[in-house]
Amino acid sequence: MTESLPALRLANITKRFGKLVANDGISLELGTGEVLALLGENGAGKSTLVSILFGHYVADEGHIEVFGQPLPPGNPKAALAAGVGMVHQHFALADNLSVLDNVLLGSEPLWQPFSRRRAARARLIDTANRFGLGVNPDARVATLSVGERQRVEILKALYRGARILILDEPTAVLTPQESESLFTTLATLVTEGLSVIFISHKLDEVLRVSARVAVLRGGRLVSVRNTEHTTKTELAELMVGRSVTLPTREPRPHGDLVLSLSGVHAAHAGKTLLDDVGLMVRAGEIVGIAGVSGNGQHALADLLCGTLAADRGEVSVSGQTMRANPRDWIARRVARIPEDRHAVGVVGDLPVWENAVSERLHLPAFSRAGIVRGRTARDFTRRLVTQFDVRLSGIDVPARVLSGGNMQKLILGRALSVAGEGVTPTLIVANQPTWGLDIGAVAYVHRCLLDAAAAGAAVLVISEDLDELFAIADRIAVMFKGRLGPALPTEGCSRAAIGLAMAGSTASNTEGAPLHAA
Amino acid sequence: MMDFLTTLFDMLGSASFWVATLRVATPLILGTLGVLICERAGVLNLGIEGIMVAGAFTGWLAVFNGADLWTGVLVAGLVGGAFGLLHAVLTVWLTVSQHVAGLGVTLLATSLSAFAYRVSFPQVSTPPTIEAFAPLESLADLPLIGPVLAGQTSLTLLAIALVPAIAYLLYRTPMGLALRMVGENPAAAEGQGVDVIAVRTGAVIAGSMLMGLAGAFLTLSAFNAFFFNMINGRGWICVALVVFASWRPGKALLGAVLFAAFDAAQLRLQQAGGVLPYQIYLMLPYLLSILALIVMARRAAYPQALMKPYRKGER
Amino acid sequence: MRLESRTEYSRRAMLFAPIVAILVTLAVCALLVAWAGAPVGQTYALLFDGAFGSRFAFAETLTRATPLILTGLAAAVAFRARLFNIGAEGQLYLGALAAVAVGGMHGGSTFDLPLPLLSALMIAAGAAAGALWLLGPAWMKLKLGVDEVVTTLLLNFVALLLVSMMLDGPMKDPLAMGWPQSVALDPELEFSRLIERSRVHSGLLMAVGLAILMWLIERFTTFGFALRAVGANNRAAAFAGLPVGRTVLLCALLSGALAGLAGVGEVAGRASYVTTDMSPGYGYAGIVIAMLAGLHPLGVLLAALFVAAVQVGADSMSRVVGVPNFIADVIVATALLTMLVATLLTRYRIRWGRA
Amino acid sequence: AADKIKVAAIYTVPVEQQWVSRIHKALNAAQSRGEIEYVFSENVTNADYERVMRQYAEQGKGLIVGEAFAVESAARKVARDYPKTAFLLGSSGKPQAPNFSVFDNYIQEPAYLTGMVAAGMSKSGQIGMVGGYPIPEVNRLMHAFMDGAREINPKVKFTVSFIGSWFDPPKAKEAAFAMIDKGADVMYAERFGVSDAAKERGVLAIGNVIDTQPQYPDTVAASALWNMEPTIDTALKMVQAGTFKAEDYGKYSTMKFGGSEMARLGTFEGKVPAALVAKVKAKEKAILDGSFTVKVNDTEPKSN
Ligand SMILES: Nc1ncnc2c1ncn2[C@@H]1O[C@H](COP(=O)(O)OP(=O)(O)OP(=O)(O)O)[C@@H](O)[C@H]1O
Ligand SMILES: Nc1ncnc2c1ncn2[C@@H]1O[C@H](COP(=O)(O)OP(=O)(O)OP(=O)(O)O)[C@@H](O)[C@H]1O
Ligand SMILES: [Mg+2]
Ligand SMILES: [Mg+2]
Repeated sequence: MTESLPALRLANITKRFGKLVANDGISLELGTGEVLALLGENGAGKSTLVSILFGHYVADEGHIEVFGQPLPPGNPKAALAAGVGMVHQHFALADNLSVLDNVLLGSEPLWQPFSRRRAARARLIDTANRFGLGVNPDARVATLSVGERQRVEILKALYRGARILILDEPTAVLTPQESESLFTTLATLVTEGLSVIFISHKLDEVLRVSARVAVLRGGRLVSVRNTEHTTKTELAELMVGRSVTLPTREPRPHGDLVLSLSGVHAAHAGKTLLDDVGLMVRAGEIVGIAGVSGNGQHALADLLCGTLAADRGEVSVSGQTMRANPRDWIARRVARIPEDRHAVGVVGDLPVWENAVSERLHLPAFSRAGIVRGRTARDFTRRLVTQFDVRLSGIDVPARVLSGGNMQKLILGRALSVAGEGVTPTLIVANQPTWGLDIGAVAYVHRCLLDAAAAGAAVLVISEDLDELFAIADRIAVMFKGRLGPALPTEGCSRAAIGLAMAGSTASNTEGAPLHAA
Repeated sequence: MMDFLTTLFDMLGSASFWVATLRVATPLILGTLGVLICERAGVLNLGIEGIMVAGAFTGWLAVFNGADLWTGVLVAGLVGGAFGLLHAVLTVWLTVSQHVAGLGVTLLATSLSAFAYRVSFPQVSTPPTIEAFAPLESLADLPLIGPVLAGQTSLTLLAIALVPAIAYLLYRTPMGLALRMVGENPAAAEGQGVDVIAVRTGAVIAGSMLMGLAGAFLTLSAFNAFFFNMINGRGWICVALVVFASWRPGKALLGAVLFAAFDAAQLRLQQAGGVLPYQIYLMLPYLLSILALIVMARRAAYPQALMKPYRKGER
Repeated sequence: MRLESRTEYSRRAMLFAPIVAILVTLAVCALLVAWAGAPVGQTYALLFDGAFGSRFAFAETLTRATPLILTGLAAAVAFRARLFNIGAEGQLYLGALAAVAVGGMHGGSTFDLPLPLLSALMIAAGAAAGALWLLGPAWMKLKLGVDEVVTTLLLNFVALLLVSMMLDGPMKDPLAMGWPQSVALDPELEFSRLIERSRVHSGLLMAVGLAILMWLIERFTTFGFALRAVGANNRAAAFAGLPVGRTVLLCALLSGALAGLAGVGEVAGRASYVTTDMSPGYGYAGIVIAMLAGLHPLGVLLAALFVAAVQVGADSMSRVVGVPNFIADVIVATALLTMLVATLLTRYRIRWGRA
Repeated sequence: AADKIKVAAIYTVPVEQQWVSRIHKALNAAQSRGEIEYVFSENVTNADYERVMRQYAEQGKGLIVGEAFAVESAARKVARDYPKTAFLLGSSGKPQAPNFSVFDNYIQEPAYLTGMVAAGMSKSGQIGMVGGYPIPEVNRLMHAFMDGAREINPKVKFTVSFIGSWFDPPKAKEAAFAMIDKGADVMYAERFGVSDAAKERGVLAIGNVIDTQPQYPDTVAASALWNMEPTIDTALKMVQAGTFKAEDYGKYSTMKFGGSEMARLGTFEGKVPAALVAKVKAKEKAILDGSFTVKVNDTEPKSN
């Protein structure tokens, strides 16, 4: 399978950030036409390693060879020239520019007094068609869905003639269908002789697409396995250092109606976001909302977090009509977990303890006459951090330095204690609660949601990850173009049917259950 | 009221009004294009007010010392570029606050020019003058715009020509694309092999050169001597006009001409025998600009990385 | 060249960076003095002398620092909430004007109030005028999405013209022989001197007190928290239920009021009437001071003192050495820029070489 | 050299500003005659004015010259604190014993005369006036000029505008262009820039405070000059003799004392009609012998 000369050779790569050793003497080879998966917990050093490879970071030690040639460190331009292409974990696109602009950048000599845009456009469309990555070259990136952006990122690399493609968590935010088409693309790429490094937290995918798997833990390479000879369980254990069991749902009694939406309409700038949405969630019940990003889940989540007002319709919690004001929702003991933890979940520059109490700072528990009761707030935070196992060096560090998993735990802890310590929230609204989390963290988040439901909370989970919904939701509804289908018992749903419904197909060929309201 | 309206219409219909407008607009066009280039690359350059002073002074000084007018223009551009380099070193390389660096550069350029002027001319009581650019009468025969252009000097034509040139540069060349990209998402630009620091530095220098020219227009074309304080807030107006223009060269031209028209109109209305205090007329351009901003540039789409320092290897 | 974040504060850098900054400034200053043909020898001592060398010099530095502290605080609090108020200059003038409008009615015929009350009213009027002047731009930013940098900047010109209009019209001092200046403040309302035979006035105490108060507010109150949260990430702040709009408006009122108080201080403490050239750019200097201070209210005290000392010291040095006094501004600018770099270098280390 | 008087001047604007340039010129002249040691600070903001005065006083200057207009009370306070130092400051106020003397640009007399020339030379009967700010120092000259013009042609029309700046010649030029476009053919050049506009358009200009005819030989027909020498020299003599006291030096700016004059017609000799010259001469004589007094009016002039 591999030829004599490896496409890529990393030798003894070490990278330190201050005292922290993010990569510790890592040596790896990537064969031509091979897909190598990189696995590891949050913060294990995966992104750091590939960033060094691409020249974003400079390694403190070690060296890199590409097709036998040494790669100069810290120089993305050289990496590109050597045929390395990278798709970042957080997309590196300019929202205000067109797809063509984003792709074209850097491909022509900077001092050339003109730009061959027409030729470039043709070549872009050609490349896109060859690999099945259809996009509109003239669309502004800001208007694209996450999946389309992903494609643009890959196109950027392919357009530059990448021979080695690095994909850092490409599927974290993709729908199953989008992931599926990505895998098809990958297969095409490999047959064309490209080599791929693939980073993911989803073990099924890893097993499916890769030939070999390299596992990092705490910055060290702990193991390299042939994919054929390993299992999910083994990989999970290698990553976390202990065995991981994902919690599963058990039958629970359902109580009173908690959340009720009926005939809800919302629009923004002339565009309908929510169209006649109705939904009921009872105490002790977990309802999952599936759907491709951009079909109104954002609006639904905003509505249920109190940051968006409905134009029409009725929104109530425990029989009480709700206004579009986060404080009302907090006051009614609604726990809210936002989709984007960095942009919405926390104020990164403020210390952890202030973030922990931010939702309830105005309540007498944490302030009097406008003066913050610092000691009470810090004591509370310390308990929260212990209870939810948030790993940090102190509650005074800015929230931004927490890793994704720890930040999520902090937000979870804050949300679940909205009711006050030891009291269960009435309703939990969780939007993409496990995006980008490693398997251990995912297990933890699921455990928390299941426990809360068992204790009597109504739970609404919005997720694009069907595995997640099938694992914890009692009922699942699909959102498409602002309309919400009926929430059907999970037992009666098939993945395929839901996948189709998410893609807008009303053909209910499999189970016969109509998944769309329309 | 009727009186007022007749004055207004007479004014708008007269070539001389538009000649004046274009003349008043010229330094604003140059300065706004300068700010635009800097900001498109993600760098706020509040040094403009001072850089214009330096350009006005050095351009004039060169000509006073015997250089020809175009050499004076070149000198002003180079000096503007030098202060641009200083601003770039501070904000792009060292990543200090763009606000303070800009205000600092303004203070430095202004005071250095004043100091240099006084050291060079310790005993003057009337500012020495030069032979400035003369209006291009040969254009008078052009249809429609002839009479308006004929009152202008080559520098005004240069300023107008720069508008499509810069639009072309920004939208049709690899350099322009790189420039816009480092102002939108520097990390992405870096990832595609663009040297963010170099492009930003170049943009700030180029933009500042235009600011130098904007200043030089005042001493080499609009007038023929250098005065302290003669920039008189024109640089700040350019900073405002860029927002009005939503960072587009064409709209920058429109904005500069609009502001200049308000200013030219203000003078004429004041002279038409206003009963109002003269300050009201002087306020007009500013108030109308705010109004225009409300109408035209609500929720302006900033270059997303504007004022965000880029430090390699940081996230 | 590359900047690398320091993982912990380096004591050495914190100590040496400012010293290097001052040395660079002095070197630039020496060059200019030499160019102007004056002896360089004593320049430095004279600079320091001019700022701190005598009771008079120190008093002058403090006098200069007073409005700078207030405009510095005005910028600091606004910038903290990402409200880029570039309009402190205009707010200062309106504050001064309002103070005179209340306290300048000779004989108190308009406001027949006991003195302490009138004094409080005068201060409140100045603060309110500054606050209201910023409220417009803040409101336009929130409701119409109009960039506040531009509106506050343009309104500076308008404010100054408005003041000029008042000084030519209703508030003109009939005793000023036609010169456009406002009626004078009732002498009873003027701030008291802190040091005999100097210009230091109790406005300084007000400024220092407000700096401490601002620090307490930012640090210990729910409003202060909202202010910091809205500034750092307004989406997250809104999500957490913080009143973003109200916070921004309140912040605008506070910032404008502080700038207005700078105007009150200048009228009541120094000039006793308003003229259109009473502020040599205090409002703009405030931005610089706020940034030098890292937006920290107590840091503003130090930064304002630093800027005032350089201004006063350099100006006085130029007179003694006999070089054109424009050199003072050159030194101030150089000191600012080098100090700015110095504070950055306490947080980052420069690594030379590729990448 | 020991008996040279140490003189310091404090200006709120750069020394190129017309008004200040006249003081600067007189002091420079005294310095080159070897009578004084002269230093100055220019562009001193009014927040700094008091400090600078005190610093010069502390340095033991014999005479401090400046402009007190916007800092009247502070300046007077300083003078009280340094009774041994002589202060001579531009001010519209009264002198203050024992050491605070005042002066001002009382040059309304030649301004009146130049107004006569202006009206006589204007064919359109429209005169444009561009000023910086309407302060008394400007207003009184504009009014005198207008009065003089009306004496020759009662129907003459004036357009007045202020540009709100002392130092923006391009803007002054624009204001002047606008007036010329509207038919003004004589421009009253209170600011730099106005004569340039007049020159470019081939109309006439009248100078003010300084003589700019050498720069605009075909444009500037007449100028009202301010000579600060009588004021400065008188003060220096008094300081030298130890007899300096608080006085109003205003009169030293009048024609009688040589403090002001209408500049020689120069290049316009022969271009100004003889009859008009005769009328101006007669008026000049009347002013000098005291039979005619030019009214001083400090209010803001308006277009008519
Ligand atoms: N720019 C940086 N500055 C300081 N420390 C960093 C930086 N980037 C990464 N680190 C450190 O390096 C470690 C590895 O981070 P990295 O991003 O490589 O993790 P990862 O394996 O990609 O995690 P994830 O699965 O969550 O994406 C982290 O624990 C972090 O502390
Ligand atoms: N600017 C920074 N300074 C110091 N440490 C950082 C910085 N940015 C990231 N880190 C460290 O990097 C580690 C991993 O960060 P990273 O953002 O990769 O987490 P993550 O799990 O990948 O989060 P997500 O994928 O959800 O964004 C964290 O432990 C954090 O301490
Ligand atoms: Mg990662
Ligand atoms: Mg991650």
